[in-house]
Amino acid sequence: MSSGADPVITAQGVDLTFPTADGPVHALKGVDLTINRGDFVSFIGPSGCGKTTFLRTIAALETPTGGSLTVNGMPADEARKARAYGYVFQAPGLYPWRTISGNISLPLEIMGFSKADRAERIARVLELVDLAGFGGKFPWQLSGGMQQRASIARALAFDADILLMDEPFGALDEIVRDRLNEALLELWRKTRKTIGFVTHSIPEAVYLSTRIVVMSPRPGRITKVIESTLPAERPLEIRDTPEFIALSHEVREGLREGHSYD
Amino acid sequence: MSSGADPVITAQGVDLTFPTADGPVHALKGVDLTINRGDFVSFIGPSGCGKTTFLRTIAALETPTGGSLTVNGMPADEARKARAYGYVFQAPGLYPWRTISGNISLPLEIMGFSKADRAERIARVLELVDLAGFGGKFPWQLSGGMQQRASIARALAFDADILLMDEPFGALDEIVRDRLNEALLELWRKTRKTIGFVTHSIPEAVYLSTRIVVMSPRPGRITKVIESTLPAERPLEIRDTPEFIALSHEVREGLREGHSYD
Amino acid sequence: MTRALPVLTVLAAIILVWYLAAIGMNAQWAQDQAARAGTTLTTGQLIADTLSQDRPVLPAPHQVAAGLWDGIFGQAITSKRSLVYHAGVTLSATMAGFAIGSLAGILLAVGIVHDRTMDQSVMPWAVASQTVPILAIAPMVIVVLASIGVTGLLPKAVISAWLSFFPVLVGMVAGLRQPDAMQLDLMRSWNASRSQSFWRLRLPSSMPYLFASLKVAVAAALVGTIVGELPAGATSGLGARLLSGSYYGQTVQIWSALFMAAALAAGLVVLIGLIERITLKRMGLAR
Amino acid sequence: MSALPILAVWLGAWGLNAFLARLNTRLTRILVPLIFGTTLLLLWEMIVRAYAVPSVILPAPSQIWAAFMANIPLLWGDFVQTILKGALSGWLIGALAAIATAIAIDRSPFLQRGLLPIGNFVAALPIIGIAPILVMWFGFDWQSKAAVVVVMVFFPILVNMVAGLAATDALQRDLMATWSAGYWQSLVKMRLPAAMPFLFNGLKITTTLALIGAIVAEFFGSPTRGMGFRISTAVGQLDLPLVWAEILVAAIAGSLFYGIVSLIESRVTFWHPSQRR
Amino acid sequence: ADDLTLQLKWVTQAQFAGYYVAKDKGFYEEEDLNVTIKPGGPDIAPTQVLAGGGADVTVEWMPAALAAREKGLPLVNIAQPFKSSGMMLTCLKESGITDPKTDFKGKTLGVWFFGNEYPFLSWMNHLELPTEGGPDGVTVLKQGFNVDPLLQKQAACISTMTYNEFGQVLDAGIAEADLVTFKYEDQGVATLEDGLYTLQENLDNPEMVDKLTRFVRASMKGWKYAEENPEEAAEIVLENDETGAQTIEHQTRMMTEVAKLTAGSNGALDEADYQRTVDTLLSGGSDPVISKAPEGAWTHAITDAALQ
Ligand SMILES: Nc1ncnc2c1ncn2[C@@H]1O[C@H](COP(=O)(O)OP(=O)(O)OP(=O)(O)O)[C@@H](O)[C@H]1O
Ligand SMILES: Nc1ncnc2c1ncn2[C@@H]1O[C@H](COP(=O)(O)OP(=O)(O)OP(=O)(O)O)[C@@H](O)[C@H]1O
Ligand SMILES: Cc1ncc(C[n+]2csc(CCO)c2C)c(N)n1
Ligand SMILES: [Mg+2]
Ligand SMILES: [Mg+2]
Repeated sequence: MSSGADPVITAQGVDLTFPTADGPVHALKGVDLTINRGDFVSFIGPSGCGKTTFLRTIAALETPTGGSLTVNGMPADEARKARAYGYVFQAPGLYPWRTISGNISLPLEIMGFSKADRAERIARVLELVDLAGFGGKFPWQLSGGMQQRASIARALAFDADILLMDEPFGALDEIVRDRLNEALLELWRKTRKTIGFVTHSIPEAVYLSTRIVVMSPRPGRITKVIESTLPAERPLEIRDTPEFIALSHEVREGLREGHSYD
Repeated sequence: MSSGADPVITAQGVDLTFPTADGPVHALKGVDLTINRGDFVSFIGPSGCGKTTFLRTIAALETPTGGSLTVNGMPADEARKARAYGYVFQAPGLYPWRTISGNISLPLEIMGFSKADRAERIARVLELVDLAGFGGKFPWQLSGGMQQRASIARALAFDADILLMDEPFGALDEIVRDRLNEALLELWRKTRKTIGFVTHSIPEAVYLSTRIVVMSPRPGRITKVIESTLPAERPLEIRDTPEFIALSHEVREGLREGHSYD
Repeated sequence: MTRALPVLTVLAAIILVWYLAAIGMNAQWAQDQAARAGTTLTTGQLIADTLSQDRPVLPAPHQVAAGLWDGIFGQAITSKRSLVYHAGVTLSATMAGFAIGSLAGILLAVGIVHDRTMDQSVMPWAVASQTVPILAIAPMVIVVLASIGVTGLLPKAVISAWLSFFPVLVGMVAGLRQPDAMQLDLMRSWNASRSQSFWRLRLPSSMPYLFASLKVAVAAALVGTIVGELPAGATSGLGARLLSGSYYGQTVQIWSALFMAAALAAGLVVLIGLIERITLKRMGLAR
Repeated sequence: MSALPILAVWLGAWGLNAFLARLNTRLTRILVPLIFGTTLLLLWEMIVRAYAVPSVILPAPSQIWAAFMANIPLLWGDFVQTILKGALSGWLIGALAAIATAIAIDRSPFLQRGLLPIGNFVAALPIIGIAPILVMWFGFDWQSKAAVVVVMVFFPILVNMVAGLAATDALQRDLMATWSAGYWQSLVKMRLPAAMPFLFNGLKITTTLALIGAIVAEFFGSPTRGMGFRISTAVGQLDLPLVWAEILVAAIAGSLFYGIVSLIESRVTFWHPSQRR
Repeated sequence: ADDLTLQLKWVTQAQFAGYYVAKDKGFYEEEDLNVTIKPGGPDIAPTQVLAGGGADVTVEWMPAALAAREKGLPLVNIAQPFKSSGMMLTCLKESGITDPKTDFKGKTLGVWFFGNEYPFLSWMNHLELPTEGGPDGVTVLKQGFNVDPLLQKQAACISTMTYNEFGQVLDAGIAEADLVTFKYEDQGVATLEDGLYTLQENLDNPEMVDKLTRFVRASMKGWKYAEENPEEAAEIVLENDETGAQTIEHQTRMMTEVAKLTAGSNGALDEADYQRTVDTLLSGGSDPVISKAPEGAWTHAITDAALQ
């Protein structure tokens, strides 16, 4: 279901090797992938297979040691300087000395948005993640789920083209996670952002994505790319449908192949 | 499938209130439950519903403020002193200054097992959790999954009647989790221990348990007890069967009822 | 109340032990005196004498209390005999040294966190600097500084700065390195400049560390000042007071000055704790 | 005129270091601080010579080194008197007493709440102030220096050790409870090992304190040897190179002392994240 | 007025009454001088202060001054207000010491260091007593700021000045009858104390010589005034004491005792005294305080001019 053909992220033969004390670690090896505008791509794979590394490479937080990677037609680092990315980590990573509004405001301050513009954007994204009214609270006054929504709001506030999320819901319980999955899907439908999403949960990957990228470690590479056959409209109940179960099964099989105990 | 009728843990109207600065927190309210010898009981419910508290109460790490709780026919605290419990927490909680063998040896030393007996038991449980050969390593030299298995081995080493596990696999990725679930089930079949198991994952609860206890917060109470209709023999593929899906659905519905946003 | 009770109990125990020690340590002298005078003392007389000597080996608590009272309230604050006056002299040099030391510590820490050359060059020598027995060479330092025209309050301040910069340096380096990789990466993903990262991330996250080390540093600064005053020209200040007390064998005066100094240190630490609470609260870091 | 070469040396050395620091290998991590230190010494020598600073104010490093080499037996005697007898014995006694006290009050929250605030107050005391008193009590030989050191190091170690004994996390304690471990069992097998990183923190801080305490206490009365005695006597005789040679001994001894404690720490607390490589 | 800084050897006390009186009574002002008096302390080396430029003139004991001269610091004595030495060794009678020649062996003696140890070392040399301890020598204890070692019986004898520490011993309640004292004067090993010293370069500067002349003249006037009015002098000293630790009784007594030492001097150095001091210091056996007789270590130029 690769909608249209407007490639935003193009990776060709991307290699990444970390030099460590115990010799080089091949975190990524010959990764080819094209992500088009409006795609929701999930990365799934066992621990240490390079999911995080690949996401960081896209965001120019790491530099590939081989291959080529362009974002919006330019090198990733230029895209970073053009502030093309909103990045969300597993932990909310909110600054405890700033209120929720202050946290959302931070990247806007750094990027030099005017005060009025900032206020307007903060209000809008708080609304979007259903946190209107909580702007004045400090992070620790909110539950984990609310904090994570705030951190998503922060990544959305400056309207980056590309949203990269590294296990954003990993630390939350299943019910809260369900709610946030629904909300994220809704948000993606509204904004049609391009989303790269790392997860360990098969149902989450299947439920959210237009495309699921299965990765395998030593060295980190893509072993399977599964196009979702699910419709764009996805109530939570879709997870009990045979289609969903079949997709899950396919992902699990893909995973099993490249996996060794730990 | 409550096998036989040999009650090991009997809770009647158990209340537990924490006095806090902001007033009392009712963590448990009128909890009635009987667990029989050889049962595998899972506890599931939203965050803060009292799962951990209930497990801790069984192990006499908390004292109920009301109701009665007996274990093996005696008060929980006496059962604790009689060393009736093996407890596994969400985090491995290995002592970093001891090797894996040293960690497993620790409760044995405390309970006064002879040196030869200790060595024999350590070897046996390491084998059991598939860690033979790693006894000499320190905890931080092992992956998270291996550490968690070591902590299970530690809880098994002294052959307690009752195994209590509080989200033991919460921090692991799905594939590793699957493996450990299989292994745990196998172990339970072999030893027929009584197991109390807290989890956030519906499939995990359904896959493992003979009985699933659904809890709900404010105040923490049991809202539903679901008897498993699955056979004792459970290959991983059982999770794609309609019976499994139906049970999952039932648990999810049970959960949804008692849940409010965050 | 529940907090005061244990402290009071321990305090009472200490005072009791102190009295017993005073009796024990001063008894020899009382007996020698009696022997010289050719009299003998009853136990009652002996105890009364040990607790009221002019030059006791160990003054009794009430003697020290009286000395403190007299030193603080017995004279005009501007009098040279007033402990408040001497505490004021010590305090001003302490504050100057503390300010210099903390500033140096903070600046060095900023440099060390941002520049690898500085990190590798400075840190080992900062540790080594603290092994120099600065207290032992304090008088010399004061003379040498005077030879290049640094006189008055500043030489003492330099010694207290030397002692106080180190805890601040260590604490600040830890504090500025507090932000984890994730938080730094976020900054990078927003393409924040170094100074933006510093002012908006590193500095705020270092605050709890800064205050913790400031508390250590201010106590060290006070010790530095007192030592600066102690052997290096007794003019004024608590150190001079200690010295002259020692010189004339006036133990009560020594202990009074000592307690005054401890109270000053405790007061300074409490004050910084207060500023810490207010600052962290306004930053939303205190819960 | 003379400022120019000094500036040049400084800039040159800094440039070299900046280059080396970027390489960041094991060798350069040792070289960089060495070059920095050597540069400081070089600058010191150049300044003293260029501006003809009298040696009674500030001797040049070369003079200090000469005095050091010429007085090795004397310096060794002072080292034994002050560091080995005074500082080391005091430090050991103080540390043992603090550890024992920490364990003793560990079971009593009442005592802890009572002792620790007072301990903080005493620790804030300018301990050098009690040096004359201790000299009066314990005589002028090394025993009084050791006593000063005991008082100086006791509370920092106590506070750290108390914190260390409380440093086990709830999970580790709960595990012990589920095994129904007794007080001594959990003390020996859990809380003492867990306290080690804290204890060593206290031990490290107090190494330099111990040296300073032993040296300064000699100002208030001493036999005719010891580093503090020598420093003050040599200043009185305007033998500044000897003074600085003693300072050099103190710095070397202090660094060694600190280094040895750190080494033991890395052996004992090898498991702690800060020690893992 | 011309500025001049005087560094004292010790803390503010009647030992330096002459200078404080001269300042307070306006004698310096009369000479058109603006004198700053810097008190010393137990670990201030006055000679080092002079070398560092922290003072123009200093009060110092001759042994220390000559030793500094050998170290390359060209100190010159320009006046000697103290005629005789006030130093003595004070022993407890119960220690059984009656004769220095025989009884010091095996005893512990308290000595001031920091440049004040030279007279003692010379004396021990005369007695041929090693100072390294042992049964045949004496054990030396670096005496701190006070007379405690004697009171605590840590030492058999301690160093005292007639005008200060000796009084403290008496104040502490030990009767004179329980003490035995040995004055350095009486033992023939007295060295000159409390002279005025400046650097040679100052004497090569006529302007400075003039200033110093006026300073010495006014100072001697102060001393003579203090000798005659001990109580007033003590009060003046007290006013100048910033520690607030001194008492009037103490200072009055000190002034009375100091007056006995200054009485024989008009300020000019007595060559015979100088020679005796040098001889005493030179006779230091294997480890003499000075190794050769100094040249140009004193001058009469200033006093000659001042006392005309
Ligand atoms: N900075 C680094 N230096 C050295 N090795 C690294 C570094 N970052 C990652 N690695 C290694 O690269 C490999 C891939 O790591 P990465 O974090 O991308 O895995 P992941 O798929 O995100 O795993 P997880 O599911 O545990 O988050 C791992 O073997 C890891 O140890
Ligand atoms: N020691 C305590 N003091 C005060 N309140 C407590 C304490 N322990 C738990 N609680 C409260 O009791 C309630 C139940 O907590 P519990 O840890 O049992 O929940 P849980 O079901 O295990 O949640 P989770 O899934 O997050 O682990 C919560 O509201 C919690 O805040
Ligand atoms: C530590 C110490 N060092 C030296 C002296 C000796 N001293 C220098 S000036 C002077 C006159 C004092 O009244 C004396 C005795 C001392 N007292 N204490
Ligand atoms: Mg990752
Ligand atoms: Mg829980």
